[in-house]
Amino acid sequence: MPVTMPNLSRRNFGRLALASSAAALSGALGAGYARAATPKGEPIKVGILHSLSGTMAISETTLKDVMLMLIAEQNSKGGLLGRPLEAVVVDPASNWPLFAEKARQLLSVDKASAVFGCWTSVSRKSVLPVFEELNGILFYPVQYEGQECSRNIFYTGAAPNQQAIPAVDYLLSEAGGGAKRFALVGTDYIYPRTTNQILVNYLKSKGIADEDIMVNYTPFGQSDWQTIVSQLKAFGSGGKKTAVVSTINGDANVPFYKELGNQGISATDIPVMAFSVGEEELAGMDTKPLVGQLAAWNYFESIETPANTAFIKEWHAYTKQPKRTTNDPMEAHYIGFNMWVQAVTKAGTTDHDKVIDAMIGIRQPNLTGGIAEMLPDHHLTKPVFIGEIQDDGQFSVVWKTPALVPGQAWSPWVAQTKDLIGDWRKPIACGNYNTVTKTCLSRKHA
Amino acid sequence: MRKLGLACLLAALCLGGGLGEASAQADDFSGLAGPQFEEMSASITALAAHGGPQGDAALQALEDRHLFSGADGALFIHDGAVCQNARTGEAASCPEDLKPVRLNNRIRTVLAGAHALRELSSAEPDVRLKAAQALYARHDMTMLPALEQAMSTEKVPRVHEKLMQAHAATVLAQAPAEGTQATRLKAVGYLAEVGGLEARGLLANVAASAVEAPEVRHAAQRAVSRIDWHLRVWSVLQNAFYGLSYGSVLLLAATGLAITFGVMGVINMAHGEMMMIGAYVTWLVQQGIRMTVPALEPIAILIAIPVAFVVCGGIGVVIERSLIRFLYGRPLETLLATWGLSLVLQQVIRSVFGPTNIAVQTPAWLSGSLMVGGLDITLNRLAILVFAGLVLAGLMFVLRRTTLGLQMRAVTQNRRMAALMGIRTPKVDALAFGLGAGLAGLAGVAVSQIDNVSPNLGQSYIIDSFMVVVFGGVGNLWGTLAAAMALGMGGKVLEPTIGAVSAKIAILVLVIVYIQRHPRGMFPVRGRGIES
Amino acid sequence: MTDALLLDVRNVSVSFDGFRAINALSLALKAGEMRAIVGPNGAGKTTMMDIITGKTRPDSGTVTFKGHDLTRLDEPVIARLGIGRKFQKPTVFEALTVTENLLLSLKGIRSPFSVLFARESVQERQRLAELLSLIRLENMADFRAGDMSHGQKQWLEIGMLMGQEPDLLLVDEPVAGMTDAETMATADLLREINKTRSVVVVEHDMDFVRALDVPVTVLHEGSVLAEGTLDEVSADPRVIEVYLGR
Amino acid sequence: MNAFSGQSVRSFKSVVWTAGLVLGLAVVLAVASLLPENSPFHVSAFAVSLAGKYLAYAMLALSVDLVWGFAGILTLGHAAFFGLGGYAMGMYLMREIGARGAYGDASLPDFMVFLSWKRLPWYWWGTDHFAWAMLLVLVVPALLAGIFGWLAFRSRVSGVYLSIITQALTYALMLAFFQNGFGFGGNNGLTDFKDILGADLHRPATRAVLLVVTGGALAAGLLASRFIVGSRFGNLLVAVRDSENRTRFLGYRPDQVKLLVWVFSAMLAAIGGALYVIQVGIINPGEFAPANSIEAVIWVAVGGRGTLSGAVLGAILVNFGKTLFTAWLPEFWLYGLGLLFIGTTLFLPSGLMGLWRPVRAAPPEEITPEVSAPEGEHS
Repeated sequence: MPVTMPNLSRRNFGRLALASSAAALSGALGAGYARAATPKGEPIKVGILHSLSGTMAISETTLKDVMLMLIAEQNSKGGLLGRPLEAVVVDPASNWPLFAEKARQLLSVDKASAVFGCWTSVSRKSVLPVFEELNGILFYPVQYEGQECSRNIFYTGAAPNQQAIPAVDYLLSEAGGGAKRFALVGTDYIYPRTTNQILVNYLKSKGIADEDIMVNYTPFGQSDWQTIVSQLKAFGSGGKKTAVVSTINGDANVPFYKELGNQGISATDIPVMAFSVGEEELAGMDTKPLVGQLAAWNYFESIETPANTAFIKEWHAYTKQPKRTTNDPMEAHYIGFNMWVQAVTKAGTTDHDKVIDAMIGIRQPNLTGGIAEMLPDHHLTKPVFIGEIQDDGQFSVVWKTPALVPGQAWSPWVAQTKDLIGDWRKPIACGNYNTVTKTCLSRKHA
Repeated sequence: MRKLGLACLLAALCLGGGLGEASAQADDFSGLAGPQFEEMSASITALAAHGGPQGDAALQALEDRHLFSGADGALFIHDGAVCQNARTGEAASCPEDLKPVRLNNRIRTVLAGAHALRELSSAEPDVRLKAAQALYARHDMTMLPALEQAMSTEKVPRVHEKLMQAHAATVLAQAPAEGTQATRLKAVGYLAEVGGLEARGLLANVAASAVEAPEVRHAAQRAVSRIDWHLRVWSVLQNAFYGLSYGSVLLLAATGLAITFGVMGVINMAHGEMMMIGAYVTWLVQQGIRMTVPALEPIAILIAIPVAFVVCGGIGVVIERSLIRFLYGRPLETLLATWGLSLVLQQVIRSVFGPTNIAVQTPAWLSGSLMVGGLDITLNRLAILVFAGLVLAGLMFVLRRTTLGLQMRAVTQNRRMAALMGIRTPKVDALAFGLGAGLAGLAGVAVSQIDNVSPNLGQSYIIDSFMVVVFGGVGNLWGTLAAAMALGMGGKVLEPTIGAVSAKIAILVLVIVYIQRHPRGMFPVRGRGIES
Repeated sequence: MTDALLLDVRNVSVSFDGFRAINALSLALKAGEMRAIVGPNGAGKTTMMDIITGKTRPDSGTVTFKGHDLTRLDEPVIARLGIGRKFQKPTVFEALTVTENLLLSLKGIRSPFSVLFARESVQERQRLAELLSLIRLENMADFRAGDMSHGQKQWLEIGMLMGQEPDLLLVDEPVAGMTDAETMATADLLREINKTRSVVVVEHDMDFVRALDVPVTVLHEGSVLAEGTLDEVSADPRVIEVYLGR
Repeated sequence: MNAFSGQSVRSFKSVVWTAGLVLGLAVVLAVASLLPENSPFHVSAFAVSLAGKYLAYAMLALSVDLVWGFAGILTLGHAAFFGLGGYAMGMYLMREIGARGAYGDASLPDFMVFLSWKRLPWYWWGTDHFAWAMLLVLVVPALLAGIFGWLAFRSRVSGVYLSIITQALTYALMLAFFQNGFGFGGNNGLTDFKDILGADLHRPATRAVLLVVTGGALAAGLLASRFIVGSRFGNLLVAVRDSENRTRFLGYRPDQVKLLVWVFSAMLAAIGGALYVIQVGIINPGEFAPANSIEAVIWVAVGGRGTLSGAVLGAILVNFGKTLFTAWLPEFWLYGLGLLFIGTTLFLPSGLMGLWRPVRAAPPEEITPEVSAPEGEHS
């Protein structure tokens, strides 16, 4: 991408006058600008907050690229409000405090009209206070644990009820093999913890007994799965059909599946339903032993719709890599970006408050069919697909929800939050509104 | 909102498989063409039962994913070049718009069953044995008649044995009916002998079921407790194996350090990156071979071993000549410099191969596992265990029996004297460091078979390997071996009880404390010699 | 008090990995005495010093100094009891100036905290002056010790020993690598020191030992071979055998 | 004649200047940040938080220099103390949120509610009192450092061995804090702080004050360190570094000497960590990552080890560079950092400070593993 130093405005010179502080600032201003400008006028800045180095670069680099593509495309369509869009790319380097710092930079120094970014929950948690303080707009494209509803964040990924619950429904169903025992295996961080908490309650409500539910957590980057896999094997030989629900974080998956394969556990014996394994991860695995293993997403590259085919074609053209995969978070960004464009057009301004209000109710077609709608709790309506891994590293869809599933910020399956909803429309205008006591928790004390 | 969720979930339960309508003509085959998984499984069972040779061919093709469906339910077997009509078997020209017939796990299961049934009537005893084994694991009611039929005709004792077991399992898997007591009791006896997790599962169900006749139930309970005892014994051995294999990975990762750090006193923080490069080399070799001589693909991994050693060794020499040699006698500076180097190497790999994981293939002969009694020994782990042993032995040989080894030890003991005796110390240093790096490369090859290969690979091993070397006692290969195995075993013994993370922490703390009591590790090189 | 034993080493033995470095060694030293210890390499001279200064624990035997059993104590305590040791290779704090080196050696403050808040007293100043003149380095007071010549370092180290005000000095090959002039000067210096303190000198250089003109103990294979004046011992056939026999 | 004539005091003049400069800078920035937006001298909140971060890091660097530059202990685990200090502060800030969390639970921090914990674990007791939390900031790291150091120095673990176990220490801490069961929010750590001592953390005034406090703390740290290394104790420290045995035969206890400075340095790092967390707004196990500790060492190396001012200088420069690069040429940041490590060790052994003034006590030749083992340099 073309990198140009920012042009110093009068105010910046003033800052420069201030010896050392100016140093820090001009540094901060040295944000990389990827210009794709054709339309005239003061450019509208779009922040891209994805790690380009460090451990998360694996997943996030792609999202940066897709954003650049979408922005370039929008500019070629004449920009927004007749003004060019300008991407401001920064690298939080997989360092959570750095996420907060860069977010502050994007909002207060670059005055970004919207920011697209974050992958891990912790990075989102780390920038959330910044976005609320500076009243920015963040589009968060990854499936996550829910239990959050900020006015300044739009959650374009799946909430647990848009991925985890339908996935388990499938496993319980006849088609899915009618599992009676469940092993919930995950990496020890917030997303698996919450998801499993929700799933355990949900499974119990489906009449699964405690002794038929096994929960296990492993550290990040766990590479020696021998013991755990053998435990799963033993657990699965209880005479009841057993399924594994995996919230294992990206990197640890390869050794996990390898161990499964080697210990002779095939998808037909004990199917593994993964929530964090997408096309991108499969690209890094030898998928032969994985054939038949499952994943639940709201998007699969293999789904054949005109929109999706076109998107993939454009992606390959833009990256000049005819094999480069697409995945669920990319679609989330696609939807989020187009919704934002609509909202800005509708509001006729990039003013954050106006845009935030305009966002609710915006409708944008999914790449995989159906219409995504921005709900009052800043989550989307999404279709849910179950895919089986094929030996060509793609998923083949074996099941989908008949209707679109509306995202729930707060899970009804967690005691503390079953009465909470998010609704940013007036008069409620609250992220954690208790429908029973009719009070807004955050406002009650603030 | 909640309502909607409920609705979709109800729908989920009633609705199976994709959308679309069944195909026009209705025969045993038509199910395969349609997208409805129910119909598909129906026709599979039908074809398996009375599909004739064409049916078998079709099913086989389906398993091999060579079966394609065309417009209006036409079916084709398209195997590379040749293309034939699945129904008739006569050669045909495949139309353009062929779609591979999709499978899902349920279909695969049914298919496997059908396959087993087909093979029951094979002429090959071994094939029949495999089939019986499969049916034993499936214990599916519908197979019962076929099983009994096979049992009556089977001549080969071992196959017959297996069939009996399969029959027993199948019987027990069903709810008890009137007058089946005797058979069930016999079945319990059978499974008790077979043992293993599978049998235990079935027996446990029997033992727990209320409708079961008392004596059957008690027999089952006794059987379960006996099997449990066996399993416990085996699980101890199993853990021991896990410990060994984990230890062997640590050992491989550490031997290189044992040279650079232990013998040369150079702290090479880029050691992990050398492993990483080794893994990438493995991948490159595999890709190269796939493109040039696909025939050799299965042994690509073996070819990768020397290549990785040479490449990493070479890089090692370059590093030593261009960086390390300026820092001798300043281990802590070396530490910083090599750490910087590791950052650069990572970023280089990231820029060249991209930040994402790459898929290193595991050859067929390295995947899967072999059962030794109740022991489940995974082949790749076994291979690594052996490999580690060979590497260590080789290293011992080099150090003890070759001039390089002799010179290395001479240089480390008294550099000046060695130089005076005409040993070209710079050359020795370079070679020694190269050797260390090369060993890291070998470790990389091994690791590529069990772990994911990304630019971050090295990071996850560096601390562990240093722990091993220090814990074992610097400059002592036997110490390294002992330490690696001790840490591996320790980790694996603790893991089942306190969990993976706590186990790792516990090990670290133990090592820290141990080092502080015995600052020179388990096998210190003692005496006045090294002091003065 | 004079002929009371200051240091009493009783059949001490120690071995490293089977090699017996010291074998039933006994050595007695009266207060105010100076003793020279000679012996071929590997005779156990240095190891003996290690044992006395608490660096090495003997496998058996006792070492008593002013009534304390040294085998139970470690280096700092023994040093504080009044045993100073000079290494073969001059070891001074190269990064510090001569004065700083001496100041650290001065008897007295030792615990880290009191060192932290210690301020230089008048007495200390006087002692420093004395020491500087004793070791003839007045004009180099502010030199970094690292920048000085080998001989000067040797002397500085001796000065530091004096700073400790020990009752017993263990001096390991003080004249190694010195010019003849320096050697003789050093001999004078040691005799000077011996007026107030007991001294044990380990040395190869026979001229130096003769110059010292003190009783000599010959060590061989970790135990005492002979004792007496230099002339006596050098007449001893076993000694001759040991020295000339190789 | 003054006993610490020679280089000692003269070479530490710069420290006083640095201290003054740091404090001055902090004050100027703080004031400037309070000016109206349109004023040419206005400084954005972003710059203030950046400055705050740099200064906190500088404190970490200072603590590393104290042990590495003067006691010769190359610590690869100082982030452990930095992080612990941070967590202690984080606990307090977490409690300050009170019922304003997403679940509106007054007694439990959000992440505990969410793991459906019923009551506060004992180690969280009293953390709602600022004073107690501050005590923890100092005591916990000091305790850890004390125990660790006591064991290590007493059994004469030195050189590379020490470096490696310090690294293991921080690594173990990282793993421990990653666990959600551990009671510190797991991977997410502690975040979404609202205010400190009732002052809203998001108000510019609060930020300004915090920056000044940080500057002050750093200045104080510098002066305290200068007092230590400039005193006779400083000489003793150098003596221990260069010839531990000699000091022992002089009747000193090197282990105690090291321990004293080690613990002090740990506390310094902890304070840095505490100030860091307030201004950065999040603390999580990532702070314990071994890489961070090693990076801190390179800051010192770049600035010039054994100079105190150099540590501060290095920390600020390197992190400023990081800010620039990660925003400007993200892909090249790691190259930059890596080459910095190599270049410094090869061509700039005494750091930037070495460029214009001979540093007191050129970095000593560390002894190789064999000899750095206990009862080390013996003649």
